Formats: sequence, structure tokens, C-alpha cells
Amino acid sequence: MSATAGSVRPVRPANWGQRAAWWLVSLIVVAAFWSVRIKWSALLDFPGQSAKYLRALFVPPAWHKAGEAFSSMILSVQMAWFGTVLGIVVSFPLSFLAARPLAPLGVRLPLRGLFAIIRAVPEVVTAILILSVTGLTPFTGALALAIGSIGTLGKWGYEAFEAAESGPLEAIRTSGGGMVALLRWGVWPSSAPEVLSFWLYRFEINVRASAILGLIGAGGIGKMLQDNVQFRNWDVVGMLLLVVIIVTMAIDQISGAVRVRLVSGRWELPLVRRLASGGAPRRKGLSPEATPPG
Amino acid sequence: MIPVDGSGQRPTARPSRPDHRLRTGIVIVLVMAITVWSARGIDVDPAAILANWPNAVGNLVQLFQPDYSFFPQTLPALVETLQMAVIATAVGSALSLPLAFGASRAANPNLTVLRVVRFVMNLVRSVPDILYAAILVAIVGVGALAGILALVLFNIGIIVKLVSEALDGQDLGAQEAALAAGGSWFGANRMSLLPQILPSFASQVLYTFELNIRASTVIGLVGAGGLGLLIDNVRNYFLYHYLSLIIVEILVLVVLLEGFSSWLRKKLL
Amino acid sequence: SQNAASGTNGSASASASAAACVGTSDPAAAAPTKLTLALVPSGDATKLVESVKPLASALSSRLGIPVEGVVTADYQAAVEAIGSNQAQIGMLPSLQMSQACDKYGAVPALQTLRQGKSTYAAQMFTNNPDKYCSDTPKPGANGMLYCNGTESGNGPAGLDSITKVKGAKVAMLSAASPAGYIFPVAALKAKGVSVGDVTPVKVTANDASVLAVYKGDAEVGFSYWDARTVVKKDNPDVGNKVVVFALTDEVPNDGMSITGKMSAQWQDKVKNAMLDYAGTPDGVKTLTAIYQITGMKPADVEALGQTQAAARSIGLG
Amino acid sequence: MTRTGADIRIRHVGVTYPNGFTALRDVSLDIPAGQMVGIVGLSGAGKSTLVRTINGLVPITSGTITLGDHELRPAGQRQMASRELRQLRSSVGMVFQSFNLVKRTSVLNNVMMGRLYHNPAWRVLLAAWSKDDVELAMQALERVEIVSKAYEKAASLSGGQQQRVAIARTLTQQPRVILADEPVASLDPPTSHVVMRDLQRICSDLGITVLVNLHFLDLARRYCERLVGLRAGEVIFDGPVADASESVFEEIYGRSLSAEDVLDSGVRL
Amino acid sequence: MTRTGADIRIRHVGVTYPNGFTALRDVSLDIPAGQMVGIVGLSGAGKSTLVRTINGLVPITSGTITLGDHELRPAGQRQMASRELRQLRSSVGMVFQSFNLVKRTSVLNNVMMGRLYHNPAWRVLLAAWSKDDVELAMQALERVEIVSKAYEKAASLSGGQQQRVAIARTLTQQPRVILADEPVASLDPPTSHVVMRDLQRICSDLGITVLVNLHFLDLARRYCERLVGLRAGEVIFDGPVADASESVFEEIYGRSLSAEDVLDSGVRL
Ligand SMILES: Nc1ncnc2c1ncn2[C@@H]1O[C@H](COP(=O)(O)OP(=O)(O)OP(=O)(O)O)[C@@H](O)[C@H]1O
Ligand SMILES: Nc1ncnc2c1ncn2[C@@H]1O[C@H](COP(=O)(O)OP(=O)(O)OP(=O)(O)O)[C@@H](O)[C@H]1O
Ligand SMILES: [Mg+2]
Ligand SMILES: [Mg+2]
Repeated sequence: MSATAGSVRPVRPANWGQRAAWWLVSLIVVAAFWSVRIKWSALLDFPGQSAKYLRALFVPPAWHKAGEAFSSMILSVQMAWFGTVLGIVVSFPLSFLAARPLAPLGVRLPLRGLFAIIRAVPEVVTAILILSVTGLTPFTGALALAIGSIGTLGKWGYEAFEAAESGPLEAIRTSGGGMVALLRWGVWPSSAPEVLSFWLYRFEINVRASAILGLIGAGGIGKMLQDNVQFRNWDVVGMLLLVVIIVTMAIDQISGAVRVRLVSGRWELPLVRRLASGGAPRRKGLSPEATPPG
Repeated sequence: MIPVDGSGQRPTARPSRPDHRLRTGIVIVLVMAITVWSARGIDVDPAAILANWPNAVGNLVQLFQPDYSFFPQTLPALVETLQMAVIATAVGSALSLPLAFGASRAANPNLTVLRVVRFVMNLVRSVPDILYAAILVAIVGVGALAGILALVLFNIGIIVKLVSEALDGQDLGAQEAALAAGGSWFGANRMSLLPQILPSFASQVLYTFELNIRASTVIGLVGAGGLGLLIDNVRNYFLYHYLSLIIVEILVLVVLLEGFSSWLRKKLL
Repeated sequence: SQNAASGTNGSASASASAAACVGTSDPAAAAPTKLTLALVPSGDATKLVESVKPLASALSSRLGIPVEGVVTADYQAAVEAIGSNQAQIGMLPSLQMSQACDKYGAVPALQTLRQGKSTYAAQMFTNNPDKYCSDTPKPGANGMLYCNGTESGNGPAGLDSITKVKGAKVAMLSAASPAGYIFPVAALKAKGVSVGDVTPVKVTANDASVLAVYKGDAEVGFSYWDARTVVKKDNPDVGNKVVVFALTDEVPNDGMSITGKMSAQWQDKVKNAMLDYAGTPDGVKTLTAIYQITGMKPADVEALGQTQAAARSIGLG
Repeated sequence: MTRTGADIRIRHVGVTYPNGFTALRDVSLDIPAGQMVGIVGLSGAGKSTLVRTINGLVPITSGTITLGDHELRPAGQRQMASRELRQLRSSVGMVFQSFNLVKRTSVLNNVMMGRLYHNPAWRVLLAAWSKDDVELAMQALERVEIVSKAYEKAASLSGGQQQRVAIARTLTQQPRVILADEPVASLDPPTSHVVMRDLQRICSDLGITVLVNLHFLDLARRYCERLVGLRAGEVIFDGPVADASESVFEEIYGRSLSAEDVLDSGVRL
Repeated sequence: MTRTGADIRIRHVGVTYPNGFTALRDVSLDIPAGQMVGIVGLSGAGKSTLVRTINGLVPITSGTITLGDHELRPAGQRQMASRELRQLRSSVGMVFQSFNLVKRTSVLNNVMMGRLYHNPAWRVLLAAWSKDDVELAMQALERVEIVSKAYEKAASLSGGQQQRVAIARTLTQQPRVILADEPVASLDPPTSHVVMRDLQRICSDLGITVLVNLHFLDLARRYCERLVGLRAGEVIFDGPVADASESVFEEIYGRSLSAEDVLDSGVRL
């Protein structure tokens, strides 16, 4: 083969910036490993110790606690659900107001600051602030989760809104639509699936986060976990773990199905799906191309 | 005014409007029902908020007055938190990258492996971080190691989920091209999918780093070191002006990371 | 900490010194229609939930209004709850009684008695007696092993041995726990050993501390005297495997605080109801089940302040 | 309902973008109501900029544009109120190269975008369109022969169908002017013809003024009455299609046309 | 370097997709090494299916396909080992309609996909290509006249340039057969000609067998030696381009060709 035209081969660019960044990151990681005060030797008996504790947890779990565990888990799920719903109701309009094309800087920045502050405050601290208002109740836990959700959902929301396709926005502007039209028909349709799946994901996080709030007396599975870990009732902890896993995975399946439904318009249970169809993964090339009309 | 001239047009039948009202109604009723059920379960009491909101104000006022002179005393804990977060993020993301490929329908042709990886990942994700910390403290003892291990498990759960979703959303044309050129699945994934998901991987890693800094406040509760332990001490003595300094420190880290993350995304995309 | 409670109108008898805080009351406060009793467990919280029910109903029948018991594992949560009148009665350790009084004017009303004492010693124990005992461990009255002269339960005792704790894994409670942290750490400090010199194993309750040592998670543990009895039921050999080797200075007993946002009459009413109940055989039985309490007496505010003083001596508060 | 086209008078219009790039220089055009004008030019010549000035999407920096009763003036001079701008925009329909449909909603809702200006916020929010508006939309869909898809998702249509929905959207606006910015650039040849014919018919049937940017010269010659040639922001040809000689095109494109600038079908079948 | 084309023998091949749809019926073709064959047919006729069976991307359900020494057999019969399949694929280059490049990596890395089969896993993992391979890739890029872009990101190239990178990728494979599935469908007219001419030149210079699916009839007639017409999965025409009369096309397309099935340029400039 020979060159057919006078186009010259370029020299390989050095890309110093990228190389420097990699060195910097590696350096930070190495420095962290080197400086942290850890007895790495403890890792040596990690396998043996893990086996021991796994046995203590699950061989057998404390079956007689199953009922109690389930009812505390239900309370946790209720806390998480209510917290998530409240978080959505508050964060949804706020994240519209924090998105770049939709609100002026003077509104946007304070809101983004608020989201960042909420994310910086530990859940326990939030919970204790709320506790002075609502007392030592699961409601306090739900409110703490709601506030936590506002921080993350608010951020995810405005990021999704900012990523909305610009074409429809322009089309709406050119046909004389106002602000409401822009939000309802320009921003929302293109970001809806993403935002909805954030909601579901946050619900999942809240179910797990409710474990922390058990500490301060908000009740739920977290409290039971806390008590039993304290007293090293490992078989009870094992039972609780089973319950937590079963319930979260059930929620995961349901929310996965909802997500598939939202994106593809079909109902499917993610775990079951593959068994039923068994087809090859979706491949752009293999599906018939859209038929041009005419 | 009617914009149709009707002349010489092929008559096309107007479709009737599909009725989604029932479906929408069911969804709304269902969501409301679950919410009401939850509200009853947790004894929602809005009246208490109206009556008692001033109670929180006093503490909030104190929280808004950070005592910067406390900063030197927070440094060791801050550094320990950062160390834990850096190590956990590095180890977690290194482990999650191959796992994410294993958990992605698009990248993993082996259904059995796919199902096993996904199941294990679901397991890993469903355990609360504080529980990881508690059990690991029992296994390897108290301190940063237990914290790091807990964070690593926590990180793997998140990164694998988000990155494998990103993988599933990729256009698979390039992967097909690589396979059609005789590449193995490994080679095809490495060359075609990896470059495509790097930006989203990078931003997930930064997001997890932020989460790790925040999570250290939780795992500190069970004695896993870092800012969490410090927070526990100052709040038990109601040193809110110290607590708020720690919060400010976390806030600065969160904001820095967010800025860096969006800068990096812009650069990589 | 400063006195944040003097704002309430009326007979605010703000304390002259922080050590003698006696709390406030609010004569304008309406009579409560419902009371919440917050308990911070120093024992197994799951059991506490059951054992607190008779106490709540006894108080309820004496006061004529519903009383609800709520358990929180978090000291700060309990104090904040009382401070904001979310809980009106708190069963709190000595330090938190002082804190609730200083911060929110909650009245330190009663102190508990255990075997007639209103103080107790914090103990240090180990699963490695050879290292910490200078004499052969011998069984005390309850059949469990003690060394270095600690079987009487009266502190201080055996404190010469505690320098050996340096470098060991030590099970301890949160920094706000008098027996599980403040007094033992203060004792160590007096002997020149700082918390930084040991590897702390954090637990949140006294019997968990015993169990951590019993199960080998830590070599030494701190708790009140003698928390081993609580776990003996489930682990009969705890008395042989875990040996007490040192006692700190006496710690003021925990007690009952009453919110400052209540009229003095009601505060008295609540206090008397509790005292009254603690005097009945039923009451003794219930209280023993909760905290091994054998009786109640009016609080000694001066004595309560000793915990705060100890905390300050190790740089806390 | 006015269904007559509007005159467009463009007088000495210049556009300089904020970055200092001058995209239009002293452009003057008089377009009488009901004319179909093709605008051709190299990539970057200023075609898009020109049509976008007409509905105020790109602010002009000198000169004036008059559209019916509305006058657009350069920044610095008295601007029209945002309400008037919206009114002006509602009387100018725009067809985009990339359709700009809201993919995840129904065809009908997309067409309804043309009625946004005339509907109160609550109707827009709830998609509670009035009967008259729905009728208008249906008629527009009938005109582009796609009414049977009214309740399908826009995403499920082929490219040509989507462009026709976009045209229906502008028709529902009952505009006096239609601006089309390369409406066929992403369509296959047969569909391109369908779309151009639709525009031509709308122009002649309804008397709406149509301005269309085109890449393919043959399409411009076949469907437009008048041709405007732009080069580097200046009008270098303006006249009936018939007058556009080879030398004119050479001037517009800066080189002689080779056989390959149109899809060669000298080899006719 | 073997640089000779391979014969392709397709014998009574049928393809039925898992959903029961039969896309090919009893197709038999003999394609000698070094021939350039155009495949035309309506959308859905089975053009893509046909070329994809040849490198095993679509498994056949009956008949056999022989390519050099390799024989592809229907599912159920003895399959070739995955190693042999990869070897076969490495000797068959494929050019896709949508290019299938990895947008976020360099042009060179994209071209290197053609060497995946010949490289061990560690080289693939680290993208540590041997000098010889880089030389090969550079030569391929030179051949399509785009070597100066070797270190640019693929995303920064125009459509035509991207398609040329895709061709360079297949060339780097040193294939004996090139399969091109509508390689010009998304390109503008001038670029289409460039790409088709490239394929034609590769075919005649290097003696590689080329199969190309086409939408535009005129392109097929202009660049191919031989034409295969498909309809509903069956071969209904197979012969030299010159023999493809109007009536043959009417049979393939099921109707007479109107002037609009090619981009009309009767109005020549
Ligand atoms: N927002 C902007 N800021 C700065 N310069 C711009 C902007 N938009 C367009 N330009 C420049 O103005 C010139 C004219 O752009 P315009 O989009 O009008 O060209 P066009 O004729 O439509 O080209 P094409 O056929 O490629 O669409 C171009 O050189 C472009 O780079
Ligand atoms: N994976 C698949 N599963 C089921 N049917 C398929 C699959 N892929 C293609 N088909 C069907 O097989 C037929 C032939 O498809 P093919 O893609 O080969 O057509 P084509 O001739 O390439 O059409 P086009 O010009 O639109 O690309 C079509 O009817 C298509 O619907
Ligand atoms: Mg343009
Ligand atoms: Mg095809």
C-alpha cells in the first residue's frame, strides 16, 4: 500500500494535561494509602473472621424474630415512602427554579446553595433538629429523610432539566409559548424518564438510610438493627439482614419494572424478563431500520 | 377558518382518542393510597410542626455561627475522612469497573454470569452502610480499615448500578463493528464501550467520592473513625458552633467536588 | 455551656454556678394533657421497651393523663427532646441531667438508688487478668471474679494497674457516657494515659461493652459496676472470663429530669408520682427490671455536677 | 381568523453575533405576501441567521424588519414588549431541519404547540385543549395526510412523518409567514419532495408567505418562485428562479458546479 | 500479507428470525474473488440480513455459506468453534451505514479495532499497539486520505470523514471480503460518490471481494459490476449491471420507478 495523497502523518500528540492529571490522581491515592493509620495486617484474618461472623449471622438466623423484623421493616418502608414523596413534592418545583435556562441567577444560586447545604448536613443532625419540633416519632424520621431527599433530588433534578433537548424548547419559543409552556412541553417530556427513575432510586436509598435514624428513636428496622448489633445478637442481626435484603430487592424489582414501563412502555420484571425472552440483546443494526415513507 | 381545501386529498380517517383515564386514575389512587398508608403508619402530625417550629430555630441559629478557631482540632479527623474517602473510592471504582461490565446486558453475552453478578450486586446494595460498618467493625476491629471496607462495599453497589445502566444505554454499533472484525467480547468491550462510558464513569466516581465524605459521618457513629466520630463528640456536648464548622468543611468539599465534576464532564463529553 | 433557660418568665431560679443548676418552671404553662417519658437505655433496649410499659401506666394512673415511654439510643436526642418539650420526663445519666438543666432549664428532680447508694463506681474489666491483676482474681458476693480489691464495688480501687491499658483495645461508650467514658478516661488521664494511647472500640451501652470484652473484640472495657450481671443470664461464664480490675471515683447515679416548660405544681406532681411509685413493691420490681434501680431520692444537684467536672477535666463540655 | 400572508420588509439589516462575528451585512429584501422564496448559499453564508432574525430568535444589530404591523428594531432602540414579541412569533411558523418535536408525547400534543400563544396557562399545564383547537389541529394533520397517527407518540414516526407533523404544528399556528430552515436536509429523496410539495401547496392554497433555506439547488429551482443567494452575509442574487444562471451559482458557491453537487442521475433508469 | 479476495459460495440459504419471520428464502449466489456486487431491494427485502449472514452476525437456518476455507452451517448442525468464527470475521471487513465508530476515542484507536483479532488481551487492555500494527493502520488511513486526523477524536469528524475512517478500519483488518451495508445512506451526494469510488478502487486495486447494499439505484449502476436484486427474501435478479432493465427494476420495487425515486436533477445547472 502506498500513500495516495500528500496528506502528512501527524505526530502523536503528547497530551501533557491528561498525563499530569493521571499522575496527580495516582499520587493522591498512593499518598492516602501510605499515610492512613491502618493495621493492614488485620486484613490477613479477614477471610477467617468473615466466615466466622457469616456463620454467626446466618447459621441459622433467629427465625423467631422474623415477624418483629418484618413489622419494623414495614415501618421503615413507610418512613422512606413518606419521606420520598414529601421530598419530591418540595424539590420538584425547586429544581425547576434552579435550572439554568429557566430561572435568573439570583434565584438559581441560592437554591443550589441550599441543596449543597442539605447534602452537607449529616442525617442525624437534621433528625435532631427536627426532633425538637415533632418529637421522638417515626414522623421525625420521615421528615429527616424528606429533607435529605431535597438535597439530592434537587440537584439531580436541575441537572436533568438542564440536559433537556434544546430543539423543542426553541420550537415552543418560536410558536409564542410562555414560561409554563416551556416547562410543561419543552423541559418535562424530555427529562421525565430520568427524573422518575431518580425518584425511585432515592426511595431505595431512603429505605436504607432509615436504618441510621433508628438510632435517635425514630423507630423502624434501624432501631432493631442498632440494638442487636450492640449486644452482638448476631443471629438476630442475620434475620434482620435477610428481611432488609428481601424487602429491598422486592422494591428493586417493582421499581425496575416501573422504570422499564416508563422507558419502553412495556411491563417487565427485570429478574424474570431474561428467562421469558432469551433473545439477543438489543442491537441497533439488527432491528429493521425505519421505513422511509413515499 | 378551516385550513383544509379538501380538493384531491386522500381521505385519512381520524383515529379516536385512546382513553388512558382509567390507567392514570389507578396509578394516582395507588400512589395516594400508599402515601396515606405510610402517613398513618408513621403518625404524621402536621399540627406539631405548626405549633413547635420555633423550637428548632434556636439550634439553627447556633448552627449558623461556626467557630473557626476549632478548625485545627478538626484537621486530623478531616484528613482521616479524606484518606478513607480517597482509598475507598479508588478501590471501589477499580473493582466496580469490571463488575459493571459483568452486570450489563449489553456487554456481557453470558446470561448465567450476568444473572449471578446482578444478583450479588443487588445483595450488596440492599445492606445499609451503617450495618456494613457495624459488622466490619466486629470483623477487623475498630478504625479506618472497617470504615474503608464498608465504604468500598457501599461504593461498589452504587457504581456498578449506575455504570452498568450507562452501558446498557450505549449505542452498540461500535461494539458490533469490533466483533465483526474478529475481536473477542473482551476486546470489543474494551475498545468500543469503555471510551464511551468513561465520562459517566468519571462523574459517578466523583459522585461516590462526595457520598463517601458524607457517609463517613454515619459510619463514624459505630466507631469507624473520621469526622463522624468527631461529630458524635461535639454534638453530645451541644457544641453546635463546632458542629457547624464541621458542616461547613463538608459543604466546602461538596461544592468543590460538584464544581470539579461538572468541569470534568464538560471536558470529557 | 451557658444557661439558656433563664428566658422563661416566672420563678426562674437560675443557678449561681453551672454545677448547681436546679432548673426552671413556667407558671404560665397550661396543665399538660399527655406526657412523654424519654429513656436512654443503659441496658438492652429491646428489653427496655417491654419493661417500661408498667412504669408508664403507673405514672399515668397517678397523674390522670396518658404517659408514653419512648426509648432513644442517643443522648443528644433525649436532651433535645426534653429541651423542646417533646418529652416532659427524661430518665437520664448524670451528665445529661446537668446538660438539660444548663441548656434548657430542665429540673433535675430525682436520683436513683441502687442498693441504697446514690453513687456508683465505673469499672474497668478485662479478659486478660494475668496482665492487669496484681493478685489472683477471686469471686465476689455475686460469684463473679474481681481482682485488685474491686469486689466491694466502692471506688476508687485498683487504679495503679491501669497504666497497662496503654496500647490495648478498649471497649468504651460514647464520649457522653459517665461510666462508659468520662470517669474511666479521666482516671486514665490522671495516670498519664490519654485516649489516644489506646485503640477504642466504640459501643453504645454498658452491657455491650462487657460483651465486647467477653467475645474478644476488646481486651479491656469500661462500664458501670457491675454491668456483667446483665449479660450473665445469656452468658453464664461471663463472671469467669471477664475480670474487673479497677474502679474509678464514684459517679453520681442517673436520675429523672423534668422539663422546665411546666408549672412548678406539675413538676412536683410528676416528681411525687415517681417517688411514690418507687416506694411501692410493684414500683421497685419494675424499676429494677429497667435499670436495676432499687429506689429514688430527690436529686443532689451538687453531686450531679461532679460528672460535668470530670468531663471538663478531660477536655469535654 | 386572518389567513392571508404578511409582507416582510427587510431594510439594511446587519447581524453581528456577541462574539464579534458579522453574519449578515446590509441585507434588504421585500417579500410580498404569499410568495415562496428559496434561500441558498454555502454553509456559513448566513441562511439560518437570516430566517431567524425574522421571528426575533436572533436580534438584529442594524436596520429594521417589518412583518405586518410589527417592527423589529436593533438592540439599543425601543424594543417591542415581550407580549408583542410572543404575538409576532405566534404569527410566524417555523419548520426546523431537525423537526424539534417533543418525542415523548403524542402527535396531537405536538401539533397543539401551535396553539400555545392562544391558551391560558392552566390549559397548557393540563393539556386540556379546547374542542376548537383540537379541530384545528386535526385539520392541519389532515392537510399533511397524517391524521391517522394523531394519538401515536411522535418518537414512533419516521423522519418524513415527523417533518410533516412539524409542518402541521406551524399550520395550527395559523401563521402568516412560514420560515423553514433546511426542512429536508435529513430526509431521503422521495420524502424531500413530499415535504417541499406540501410547503408549495400551503403557500399557493392559503397565501402564506414561505421562506425556505435549502441545500439542494435542484429543489430550490423546482419549488420556489424566487431565489435569494447569500454569500458571506450578503445578498448576491435576488430574482425569479428562471434568472438564476450557471454564472450566478458560480458566484454563490465560489466555484463551478461539478456533476456531483447534485445526486447524479444522468444514468436514468 | 494475503491480499487476495475470497470466493463466497451461498447455497440454498434461508434465514428465519427467532420471532418466526423468514427474511431469506433459498438464496444461492456464487461470488468470485475480487468482484464488486451491488445488492438492491426494497426496505425489508433482506439486504442487511444477507450480508450479515456472511460473517455470521445473523445465524442461518438452512443451507450453507462457504467463504474461503470456512463453512457456516445452520444452527443445529456442527458449528465452527468461536475461535474459528473470530478468524473468519477477521478476514471479512464490514462497513456500516451508521459508521459505528467509537466517537470518544481517537481515529487511530478506531482503526485499530481491525487488529483486535491479532492482538493478545493485554495489548488490547492497555491499547499498547505494536509498531507494525500502527504502521498498517496509518497506511489504511493514507489510502482513504485522512491520515492527518489520526489523533483527533472520531466525534470531531464530518460524516464523510467518519465513513472513511470506518473503511480504513476494515482495510486494517486486511480482509479478503468487504461487506458494506448501505455505506452512503447518511451521506450527502458528493461524499457518497467519494466513498463509493473508494470502495471501487479498493476492489480493483487489491482484488478484495466487495458486497454492497444500496438504496440509490444510480449509485449501484455506476459503481458495481454485478447487481443482485432481492424481493421478500428471494433473489429475483442476478446479473451484470448492463442487463438490469427497467422491467427488472419494476419487479424488484414492485412498481414503476417514478422520477422521484432518485434525487431528481433533470433540471441540470
Ligand atoms: N450564536 C452564534 N455566535 C457566533 N457566531 C455564529 C452564531 N451562530 C452562527 N454564527 C456564525 O454565523 C455564520 C452564519 O451562520 P448561519 O448559521 O446563518 O449559516 P448557514 O448559512 O445557515 O449555514 P449552514 O448551511 O451550515 O446551516 C457562520 O459563520 C456561523 O459560524
Ligand atoms: N432481529 C430480527 N428479528 C426479527 N425480524 C427481523 C430482524 N431483523 C430483521 N428482521 C426482519 O427481516 C426483514 C428483512 O430485514 P433486513 O434488515 O434484512 O431488510 P433490508 O433489506 O436491509 O431493509 P432496509 O433497506 O430497510 O435496511 C424485515 O422485514 C425485518 O423486519
Ligand atoms: Mg443553517
Ligand atoms: Mg438494511
